[in-house]
Amino acid sequence: MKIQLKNSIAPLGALKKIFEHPKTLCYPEVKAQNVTGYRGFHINDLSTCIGCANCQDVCMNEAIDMIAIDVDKNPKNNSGCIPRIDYGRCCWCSLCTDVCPPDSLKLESECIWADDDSNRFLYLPKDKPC
Amino acid sequence: MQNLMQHFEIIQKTPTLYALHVSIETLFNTLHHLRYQSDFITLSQLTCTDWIEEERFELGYMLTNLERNCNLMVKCFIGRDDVTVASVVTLFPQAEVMERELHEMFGVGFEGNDTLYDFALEDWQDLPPMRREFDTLAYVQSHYDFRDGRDDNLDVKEQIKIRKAAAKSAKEAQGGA
Amino acid sequence: MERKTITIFHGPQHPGITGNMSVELELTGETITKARTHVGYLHRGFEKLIERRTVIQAFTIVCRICVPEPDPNEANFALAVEQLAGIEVSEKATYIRVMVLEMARLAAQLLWMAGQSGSVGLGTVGQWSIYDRDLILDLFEALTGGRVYHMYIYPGGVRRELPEGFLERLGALLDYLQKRLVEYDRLFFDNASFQKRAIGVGVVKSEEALHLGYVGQVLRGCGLKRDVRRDNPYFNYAALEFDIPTQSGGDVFARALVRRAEMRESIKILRQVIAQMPTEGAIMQKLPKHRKFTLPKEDTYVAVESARGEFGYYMAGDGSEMIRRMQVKGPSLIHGFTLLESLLVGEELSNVALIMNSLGICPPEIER
Amino acid sequence: MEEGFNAYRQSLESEEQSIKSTQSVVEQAIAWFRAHSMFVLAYGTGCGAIEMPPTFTSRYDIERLGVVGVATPRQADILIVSGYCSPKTLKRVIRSYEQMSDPKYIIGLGSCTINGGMYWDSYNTIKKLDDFLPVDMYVNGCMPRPEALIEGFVKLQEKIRLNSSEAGYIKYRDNYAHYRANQERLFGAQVAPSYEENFAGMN
Amino acid sequence: MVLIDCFLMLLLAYGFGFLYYGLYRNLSARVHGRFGPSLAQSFFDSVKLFVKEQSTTFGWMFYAGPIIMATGAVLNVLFIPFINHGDSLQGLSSSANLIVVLYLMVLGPLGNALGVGSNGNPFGVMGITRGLTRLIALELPFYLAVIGVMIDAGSADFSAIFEAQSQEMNLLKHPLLFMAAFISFLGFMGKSPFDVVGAPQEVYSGPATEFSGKFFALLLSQSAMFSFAKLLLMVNLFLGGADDLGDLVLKTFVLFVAATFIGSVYARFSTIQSVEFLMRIPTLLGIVGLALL
Repeated sequence: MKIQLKNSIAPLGALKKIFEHPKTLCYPEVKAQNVTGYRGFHINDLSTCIGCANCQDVCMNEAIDMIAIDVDKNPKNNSGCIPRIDYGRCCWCSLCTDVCPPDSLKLESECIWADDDSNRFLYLPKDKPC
Repeated sequence: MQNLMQHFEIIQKTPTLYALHVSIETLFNTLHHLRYQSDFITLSQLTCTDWIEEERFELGYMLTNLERNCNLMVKCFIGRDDVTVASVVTLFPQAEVMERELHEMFGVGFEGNDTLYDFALEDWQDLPPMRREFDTLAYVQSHYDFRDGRDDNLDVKEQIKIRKAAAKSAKEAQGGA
Repeated sequence: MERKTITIFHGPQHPGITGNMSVELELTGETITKARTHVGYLHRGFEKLIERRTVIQAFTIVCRICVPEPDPNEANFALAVEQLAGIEVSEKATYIRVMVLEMARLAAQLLWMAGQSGSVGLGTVGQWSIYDRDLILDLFEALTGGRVYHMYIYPGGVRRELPEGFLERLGALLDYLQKRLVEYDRLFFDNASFQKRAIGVGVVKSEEALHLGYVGQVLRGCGLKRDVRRDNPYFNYAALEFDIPTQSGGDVFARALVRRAEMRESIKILRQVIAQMPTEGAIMQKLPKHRKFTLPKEDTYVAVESARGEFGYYMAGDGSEMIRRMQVKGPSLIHGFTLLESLLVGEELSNVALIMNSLGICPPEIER
Repeated sequence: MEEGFNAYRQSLESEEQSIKSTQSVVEQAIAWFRAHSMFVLAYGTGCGAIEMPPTFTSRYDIERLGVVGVATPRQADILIVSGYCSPKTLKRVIRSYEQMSDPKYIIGLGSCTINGGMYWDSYNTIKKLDDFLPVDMYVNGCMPRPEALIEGFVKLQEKIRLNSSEAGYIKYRDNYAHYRANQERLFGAQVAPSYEENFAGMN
Repeated sequence: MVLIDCFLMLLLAYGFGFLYYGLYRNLSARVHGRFGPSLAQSFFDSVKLFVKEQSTTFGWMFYAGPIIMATGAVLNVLFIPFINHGDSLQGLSSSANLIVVLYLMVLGPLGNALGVGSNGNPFGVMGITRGLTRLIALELPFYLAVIGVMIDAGSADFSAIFEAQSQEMNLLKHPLLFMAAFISFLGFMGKSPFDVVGAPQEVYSGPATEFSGKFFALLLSQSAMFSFAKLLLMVNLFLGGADDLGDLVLKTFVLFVAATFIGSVYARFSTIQSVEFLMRIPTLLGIVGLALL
């Protein structure tokens, strides 16, 4: 295959890019835009959570612990437990939200978390109605 | 294909997938025949399934034809312990690495393949990991640590029972009063 | 005169290597006399993990098998489970699956372009193409909720309905990409300096290519028209119109040209999908006994065409909720060992990264 | 515990004043320079490698913050361990880390570095990275988005700027026996030779 | 007086060197479609590297390398006049000529070879071999062009070269010679397509692979100063030198931008390819240019 002379000059055409304004997302200055439906952190509507531990069962990462709560927010919650997620295990597959009978467990689009203490990553879902 | 069907007991699984069971003695000759006398000239996968209840492994040679539109599984049952199968490296050079992998993962020996050194694992001391009797969770628990702080995990069924009992006794206490 | 050889490890921590693997090279001067591939840095034992999980649990883990393009794995897994359990998938779900696969293919080709151009020091192309890949990932984010790992193609269908206005967004992106591809041609594929580097390097002989089990662009780069989408159609590729581009050179440049043409074909397929997408219809056929779904004692082999070649799964059920055995055959297994080890002999050290990128070797699918 | 995100920032702010008062101007200036020039050795140990290109290229362009990738560990300040580590990889990661010169930091990317992630029952991945190496910043996610990775860098930048005494490399130097013991337990006889010379001539 | 002059020149070279390095990063970032780091980023980097702790040692020969290189760069800056007339910013150029400068330009790579050779890293050695191979190929066309300039001026003194260009600069008088010199100048600057020495995808950072901390900072600083010296040399030889400081900035900047842009759109040649290319095209240009004199 012969290399053409034209092809040694043509790449310089790419330089017109310098006249374009960069479309970079400058993250720390400009916050990330929330995407509806993004699989981020968990939220749990405590007023409808029935503490059935379906989420715990389906999670293949064994990331979900059912822990006791002090104040009952839902009278139908027979066990008095709510899920807590270990974010050192979770893979955000959202199987737990798929099997949730009252649809109380959901994922929100917030997803950014950096921390220097590895023991803080046990996450109690925020009580947010959905 | 028709021609092959006459020679061997080939089962059609799907329109493009055929299977053939052979014994360990005829395995190499069958593959040799298929490689040189038929269209199936490519070995695209070498599989091994552990049927621990039946105490045998099932080796599967996935052959693909020249047109790449038809697959033939040549399967063969072998024993689980200290088995050596004739290597097919002379027929299919790409089998070298596949056999190396199976040797490491299942402990199947391949005679005639002298590259059966480490594939993915380094200094592995335990059982070959893909065998069914190798319990990965037990291995993990004995070799690695999980992070602490998850002891407050409760069994929901227990909790329901406890709460029911508590509610009942509370009711009784109320009724009693 | 005997020349002194030195042995070096190219990788695993090396900018010129495609992922976490290494190649042991014996060098005389800068010429390679022997090459040996080492993998295992990424071994996680997927096949073992899958044996411990039920079908729907295993579904979330398979996409991790190949990081640059997870979707062919999901498609394979879904195909295999559907074939074993005899589940029919609705037309709409099939179309969405094809769309996802083609988008993933485009994204993977753009990622490949970054690697290939980076291997010859043309960083500008990589900067551009990763940006454009990100635009595709944005669409994935809206559709599936995940950026890289989509976990979307589910046995029985797909997990979510198309969001409002998604097809329009996709159409607009395709228009944009079509314009960009011209610029990539000028800066990368037609660039004389890239051609000088790539032509005649890493030549695969076409007569042995089929027998040795090479797949994808390696085959098509040496003039053999093989593509699972045509030879063994899955989903509804049989009904879609597209060409299989081929080149006759067999070298790095030929494979690059094949990929360049494939990107255009992907765009063509996506346009057809947008036009033909059914508006009505269910997207998911519920698995029987959803969480306690069992597979019959059967086995099967399915394959899809990933952006780097045939990606096959062997799956055997045993009548329980778990999968007895699932074995993955990625395109990189043969390319990374038999092919790479033979291609590198006689090449210069500077061509290692070039050849590895052009074969598209992805270690996580070699060792799982 | 619920507000895990803010806990970090609050603890940092309270620390900031007390630390600042004890440091000289020169020390603060040096810390500032260190925070604004971070050379990264991006070791693609796992899935995380796939979100590195977008972070380093034009979409997210982390070079704005002074973060640059370098090819060799000798010149690097920050090691990104991007995801799960098999023992085979970990050996190389430790070697790379020990070749870096102080001050050096580690960013652990993804859930797998925290508690095993989805490979928690895999026989060939380690579960807690901080048993073997001191991790300065964890970035959560599977995969963490590029924004999350940048967030990790920003927080690490704050940490470096404060010249905190809890930096990982100091921990590693002081508790070397602990880390070494863990490494030996995992690798057995195959453990890499100790890199004693790294610490020779220091205190 | 000369001392102050020299000091000023070094300061200018250091400042401009880092400014241009920052500009290089910014401009190539713009070609990539992103913002890039701040202009002073390279300066931050070098300060940070200077205060890093040193962890490894390979004997004194290893450290001698960067020091020899830095000496070469400093002397180069001092022997090339910044301004084409008058007494200020002339440094030691009156007591040296073009031949000394050209000789000193080779000193750096040789010093580097000494240092890298002693650390035993195969990639470093490979990088240095590549560097020296390339250097030989680079020098042929560059010397051809320089000989042309010297013949034209009738002397190897900078003052004579400036004198000969007072009417029309060499760029216009001998465009072929300029082309030959410019292509090898790209190679001297380590720009694509001639950047085989430190190709990260092939040999890590090449010669710099084992250097860390202070010595890497020294390498960075000297390469920044050396780049500025090369720019100056090109300006003096072909653009008629600078009339004043503003002119200096303008001319070096134009050359620098041209080199940066060309570097960002071409792929890297392999060692043999770049030697072949340099031996062919620029050398031919140089010979034809000489014949036309």
